[in-house]
Amino acid sequence: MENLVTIRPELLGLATVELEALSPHFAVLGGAVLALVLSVVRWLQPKWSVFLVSVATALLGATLSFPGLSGAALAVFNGMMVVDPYSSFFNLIFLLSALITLLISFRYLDSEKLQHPEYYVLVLFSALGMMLMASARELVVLFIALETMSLSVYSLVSFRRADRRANEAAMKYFILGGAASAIMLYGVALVYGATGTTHIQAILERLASRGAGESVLFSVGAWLIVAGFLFKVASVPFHMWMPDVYEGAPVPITGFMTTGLKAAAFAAFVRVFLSLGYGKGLSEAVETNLHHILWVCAVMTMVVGNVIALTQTNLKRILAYSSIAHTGYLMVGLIAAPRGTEGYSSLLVYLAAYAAMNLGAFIVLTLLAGKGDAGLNLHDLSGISKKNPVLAFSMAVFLFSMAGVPPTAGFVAKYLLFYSAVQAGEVPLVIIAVLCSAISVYYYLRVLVYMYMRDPIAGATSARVPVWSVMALASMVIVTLQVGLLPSPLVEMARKAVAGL
Amino acid sequence: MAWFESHLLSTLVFLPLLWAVAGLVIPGKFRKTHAVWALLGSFLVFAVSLRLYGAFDAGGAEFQLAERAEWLPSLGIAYLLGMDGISLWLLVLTTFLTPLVILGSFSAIQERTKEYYFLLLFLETGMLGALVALDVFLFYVFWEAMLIPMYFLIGIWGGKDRVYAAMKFFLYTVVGSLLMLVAIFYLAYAHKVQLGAYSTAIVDLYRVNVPGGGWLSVQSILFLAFALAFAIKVPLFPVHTWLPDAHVQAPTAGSVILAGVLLKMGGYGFIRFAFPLFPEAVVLYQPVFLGLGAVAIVYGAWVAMVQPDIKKLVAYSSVSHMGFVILGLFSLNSIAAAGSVYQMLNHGVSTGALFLMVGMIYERRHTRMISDFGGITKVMPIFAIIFMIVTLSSIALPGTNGFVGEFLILLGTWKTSPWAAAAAGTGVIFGAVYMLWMFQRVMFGPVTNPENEKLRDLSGRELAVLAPLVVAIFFMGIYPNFFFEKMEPSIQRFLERAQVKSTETAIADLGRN
Amino acid sequence: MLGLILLFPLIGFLINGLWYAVLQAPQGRKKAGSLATGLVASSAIFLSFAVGVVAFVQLAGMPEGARVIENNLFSWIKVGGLSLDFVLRVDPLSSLFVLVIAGIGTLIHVYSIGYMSHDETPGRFFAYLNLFCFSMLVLVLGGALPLLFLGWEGVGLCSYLLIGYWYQDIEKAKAGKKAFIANRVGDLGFLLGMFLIYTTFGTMDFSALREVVVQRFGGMAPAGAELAAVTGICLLLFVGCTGKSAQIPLYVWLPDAMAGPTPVSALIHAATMVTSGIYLVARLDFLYALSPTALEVMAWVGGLTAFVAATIAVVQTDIKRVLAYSTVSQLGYMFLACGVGATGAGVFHVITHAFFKALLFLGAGSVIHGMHEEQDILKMGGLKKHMPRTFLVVTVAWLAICGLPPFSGFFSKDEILWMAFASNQGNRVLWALGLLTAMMTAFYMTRMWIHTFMGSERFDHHKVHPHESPIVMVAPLYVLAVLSAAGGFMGVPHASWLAHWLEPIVPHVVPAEGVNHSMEWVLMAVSVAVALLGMFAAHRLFRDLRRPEALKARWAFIHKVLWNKWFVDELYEGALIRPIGRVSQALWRGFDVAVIDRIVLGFGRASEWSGQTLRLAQTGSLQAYAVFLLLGLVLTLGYMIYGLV
Amino acid sequence: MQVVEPWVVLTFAATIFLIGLGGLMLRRNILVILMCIELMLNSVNLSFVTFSRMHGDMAGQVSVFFIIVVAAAESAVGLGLLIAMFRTLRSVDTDDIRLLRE
Repeated sequence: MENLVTIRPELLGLATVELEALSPHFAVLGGAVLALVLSVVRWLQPKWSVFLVSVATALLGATLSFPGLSGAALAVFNGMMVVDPYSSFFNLIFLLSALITLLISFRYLDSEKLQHPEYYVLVLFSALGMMLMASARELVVLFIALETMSLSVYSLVSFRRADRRANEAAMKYFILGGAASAIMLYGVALVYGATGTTHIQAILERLASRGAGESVLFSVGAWLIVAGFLFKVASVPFHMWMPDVYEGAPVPITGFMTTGLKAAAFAAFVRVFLSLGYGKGLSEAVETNLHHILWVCAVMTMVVGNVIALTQTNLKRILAYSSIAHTGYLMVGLIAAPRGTEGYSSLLVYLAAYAAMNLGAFIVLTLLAGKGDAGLNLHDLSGISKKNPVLAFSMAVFLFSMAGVPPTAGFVAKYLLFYSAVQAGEVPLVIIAVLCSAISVYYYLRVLVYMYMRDPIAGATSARVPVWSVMALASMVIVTLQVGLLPSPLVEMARKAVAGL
Repeated sequence: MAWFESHLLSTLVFLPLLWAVAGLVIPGKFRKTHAVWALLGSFLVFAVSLRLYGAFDAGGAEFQLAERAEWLPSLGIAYLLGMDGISLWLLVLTTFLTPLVILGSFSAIQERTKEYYFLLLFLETGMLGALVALDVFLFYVFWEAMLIPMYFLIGIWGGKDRVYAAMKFFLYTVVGSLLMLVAIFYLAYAHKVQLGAYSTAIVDLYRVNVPGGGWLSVQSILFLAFALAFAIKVPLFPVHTWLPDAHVQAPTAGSVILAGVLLKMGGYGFIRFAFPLFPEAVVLYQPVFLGLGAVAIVYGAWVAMVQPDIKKLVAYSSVSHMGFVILGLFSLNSIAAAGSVYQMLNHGVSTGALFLMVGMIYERRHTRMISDFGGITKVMPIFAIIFMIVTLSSIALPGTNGFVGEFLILLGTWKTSPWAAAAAGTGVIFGAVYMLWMFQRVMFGPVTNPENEKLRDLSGRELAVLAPLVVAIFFMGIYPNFFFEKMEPSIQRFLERAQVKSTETAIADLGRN
Repeated sequence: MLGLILLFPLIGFLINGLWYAVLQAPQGRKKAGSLATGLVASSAIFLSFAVGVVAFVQLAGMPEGARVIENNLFSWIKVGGLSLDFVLRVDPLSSLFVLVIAGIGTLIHVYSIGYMSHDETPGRFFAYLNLFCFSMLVLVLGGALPLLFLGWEGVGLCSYLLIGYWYQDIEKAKAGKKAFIANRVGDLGFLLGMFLIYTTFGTMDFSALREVVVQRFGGMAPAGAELAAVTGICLLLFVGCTGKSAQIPLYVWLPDAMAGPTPVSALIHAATMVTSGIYLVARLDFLYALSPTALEVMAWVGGLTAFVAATIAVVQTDIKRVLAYSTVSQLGYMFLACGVGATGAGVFHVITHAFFKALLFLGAGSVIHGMHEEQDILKMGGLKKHMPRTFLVVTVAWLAICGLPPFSGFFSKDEILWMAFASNQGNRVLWALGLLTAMMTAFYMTRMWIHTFMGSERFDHHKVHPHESPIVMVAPLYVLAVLSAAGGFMGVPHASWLAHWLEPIVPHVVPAEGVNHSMEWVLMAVSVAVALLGMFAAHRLFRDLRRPEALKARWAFIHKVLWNKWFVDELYEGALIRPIGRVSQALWRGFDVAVIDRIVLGFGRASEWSGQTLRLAQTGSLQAYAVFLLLGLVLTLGYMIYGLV
Repeated sequence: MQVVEPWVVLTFAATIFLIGLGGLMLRRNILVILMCIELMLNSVNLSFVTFSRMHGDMAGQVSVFFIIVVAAAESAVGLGLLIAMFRTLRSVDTDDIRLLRE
């Protein structure tokens, strides 16, 4: 009991250098709180004020996290969190996707009569949760960040209160999400039991010293944590919730989930994965078992994702299953990363490219969505190229990018990912991945068939495209093509980010 | 101007795309201006390609007018362009056909002309890029980028079930090239392991020695991956079923470019990548591909005989003609290799002309069924004369371009395996059978169908499209040396790279040639 | 200088061709008359004949051994180890052929002016005719095998165009197609022969080839693999000859080729194109001499063709078909001659045959012209009175073809029969076959002669009133008549100028030792007797028409077989064309669509099916998802622990 | 006083966790499911405390507080969603939320 007495003052104080490093987090927190306050002030027209503040916060956060990209890694809050190029890279992804979601949501909420300011606050809080997850170095802190993000997303999913489908989606997501978090937490507890610490760095040392890698307790705990993450990224055994939730949720939120949520999950997954010693500390037996399980999960994810997408006619569900398929490709990268010379940088590039093309696709979907997200079935899309050529062209770019057809970011990302997988000797896995992406070409192009090669249905009016959305759309198209044609800046950024891990 | 001079290849490749993007400014309803604008662009590109012909000197280095720029240094990927004798002529063929195709589709394409001409020029960029890319990654980017415009051309302006044909075309090629991509990964990594540095430049990859040996050794598997991707494109016998659908459903311009240039990408791929990278596997699989080539020739000819639709007939004739190319390449001697490169050029000219003419009668009668025609010579004599000349070139009559190609290929193949040459030779007979039978049912005989009576003969524009092709047919038939001079050294290097000492020098000492 | 021989017909073709395409072809344009276009064409071929004569005179001036004029126009193909030059070479053999082609060509061009006077597009006809002469001259003057092949397929093309000249009648177009494809089959043999020569001797140039052969084999005959190669070469090239010169397997196209205008039949299917096979054999005589088996095959094929064609000709009623089968038969004779080693006799017969067969065809042409397109000899008769000049000229040709002494036919045919009997490759059976065919030739020619000119007039008068052909058609006939009559004297046995002239190219064949000299005169008498017998039999049989009808009734079956050309066409149709049609239909419907496409679409359907089944797993119930989630967890945990313990 | 073996408490916590998981899968009333999630989180807390006692350091105990806070927040959100659902569906049975399928 005696060590409780001395309260060490330095724990509480925050050095100025730590403040600077954490500036993006504080900016977003401050912005969110300000937005919350403003939402209550009636006379200030909360619809506009909260929107503008949240957009400003997102922009501010993004600009503040730029320096972090090249800075050195700095442990904050006594090692609980770390601010390094890796976390700054992900901060950029989260904040940009939050920004895009906010931009396209404004008009969407008006047309859906859901213009409540809380929406923007929740988006900011979930972005904050993601940022914390990316820089968490301690399992419990990670859990807390995960929950902040998830809780705000649960409520965002059920934002359209009156719609039974939204409620159903939210409830399913909440219950299964809750269960998964509980499972992961139980894993954390077991790992704590086996190694005596929940601090990521410390686990590795304890593993090496205590040789706890062998103990059943640790492996069960480790697997439960990994299972929790697999649920979050919707890998096969745990993917059942995703299509329903994606279909139920409002379109911008689905976009936000596929990009932000998946990126955050993978960010944390990579840190935890390393700490659990995959590739370094773990014993030979456990390593091969984990590799086999992940190998099977990756293959099943790719196959299930691509094959079911073939049968879907609702665009949101198609993109949901395509997101599962892309998780499969990312898992291939994950498995191959430790042994491949490329390491995790191809994973980061893929996440960034995937975020860009997916956000773009969801911008187009938001603009095309009718009342209550109707009008998103394939035959509703026929002839769009005649009505709105710009939307059709950008959708074509995004779809070609998702299919991995060359002059786009998707191709470069897939090239790097599979290239590092081949270097790690995972040739059979890559062949399966390549064949699955061949299947994916079919359902991506089928959307183009409806858009370009069918005549428009009678009376279809061309969707009105507000200025905010055009800006967001243009930026995404430019990013997709730019990374496709000149990938080296992004790749260099990713390599620097990974170096610090 | 100096920049253009030093970056000739880049200008050639990206001029069509930039010109097309500039063309987007013209508002949709000025249909004629789009066409004229695209035509202007394609003439400009043709001029640049002629400049290339001047700049290329046969005796010089292997890859000339090379340009290099860092693209993805961490993976050793560079923006590397270069050109040799073989790719020179394929370039000129592409830039020669595109203006004709654009001129040919003035009247054929009435709606959404802006996108149409944009896609055509984008397609030209893709093709030119693939022909000059010397970096495997860059080649793959252009190789797949070509598919997008062709997919839309077939899909939007095509015939009745164009969507099925476009999708089949796209998927067939994508599956093939994705397997090739895996092989590229393995090769690039092998280069890193063996030679220390990352590089996907084709010249460096030539130096990588991949463990050869048995039928399923690493080198054989890699070779098969490359060969499958290129065989689908050629198309070689078992993987050819996308071609008839794609041709029948594609608009005239689409099928001319498809037959004229896209099929040559397969052959070019073999020459540039599959052969030099995996010489032992080539020698090992030589009998298999010789067999497939001969079968393709006879099979294509036989199936062409029973086609009710002219375009499908010509499509299957392409399968047969391209079978000759494969035969020539896999005979691994310089006569046959030169013959197959020449056959690629011939096929581009004669089959391109055939498709243009089928397009012209389709514009008039909106049907392609042979049974709907008969006695057209009486109604359209000029058309009949040109159609006769093109048919003769297609059945390889001496004096036209077809003969030189097939003669050299058969002569070369005879040295390697007489049986394959004999079997392929029968293709020459069946070629005459199906072409002349089609010609007779369409052109000769009394005018049975009343609608055929009032068909108007070729207009000035249509003549302008066909005239250069007819001239090319005779010029290539009578004076092929014009082409062989520039091509000769590159073919020698190609064969040396395929590590097969050409055997015919031994025979030449025997007697005066 | 040799280039000029080719240049003139080419220029003639271009003038007529472009004139027709640009000015006459488009709708509603005035069509030029046959006189103008005819004159252009005839003058072109005449100039080429003149240059031919000059060349002939130059050759005659040269010393015995080195009679060659050669000029190398340009390098055609130069790639890999192969370099082909467009070299023209004239030597005694080819100069003869040039004279025959250009000479008879000129006569036929002039004749055509008259014949095609009422045709609506004569420009096109004369353009094709000139193109034909150009290709034939290329064939004859070509210094290397590929050039000969260029001419070879060029004449094939022109015969296709000219047979199908009246393209509106689908039957004529079909005949043209049949001719081209039959030739193409032969050409494949030719091609493969050419390749074998290249791989065995390394060159395709005739003089180089001769040097290599002489240097490699010299005196002794080749043995083993080399013999096989040489025999293979000869046989493959002979396949080409059977295609072009209408021998047994591939002769079916010649009778149908009569669908073309008569001058075409005269020029192409009598005098020039069909003899290109003999030219090829004569040109490569030094090779054929090396392989006795090839000569054996050639002799037998020639003999059989002669006999079979003669039997068919006996029963034909269409005047041009009779002449067509007679041509096939005479060609059989020529190959018989080459087969027994007497290539010189073969060439001699080519020349004489060209004279009288062209005359016969043109005579038949003027008969048809006079009888307003009536070709059935049973509906003619008694034209002696109406067309005296044609009658006179055709009689000369008739006597020549039957082989009566003063006329050319006797000398060349007798030479062949004598060589068949006497030379060491020849044998008695072939001689007997030849003799029998000679008798039948006399028989059916006399039959045609009688039916056409003698006997009662069997055409109905008010519809058809025969008239003599204009002078422009008859004049060439007179020239040909003189040539047919006097032509024989250039090859009088034992003092033949022709054999001497061809000496360096085609060595003179000396009869085998066993046979004594006097035998030759005896055989000559025998062959004349046989010819007279044939004529007399025909004369007595066909004096009044009831007797042949009776004969026909009694031997009905044989008549039916002969009338249907031994059912050869039906055989080819049944054995080759229909099965290939069925197989390709099966290949397309069955293999291409059913097998490959089904496999390809199968992949698509398989993934679609698995998609549908997996999709059902998404039941939408929360509990199910939770169960599935837990199941996944338990399974993986079990695997982890299993790994550890 | 008699010391309770740690593994006893751990197995107890594990059983509670399994009960929670089982409840989540079997029961159809969503309220009960929410309770089961709470149950699972509490069993985790128990494990944490035992491990902290075993290792003799305070980290485990501290984490428990965070978990309790998060659990509370989670229940709040969960109940909020449940009320929203009830208002439209008039039922809290999981069988009624079957709209989103395949």
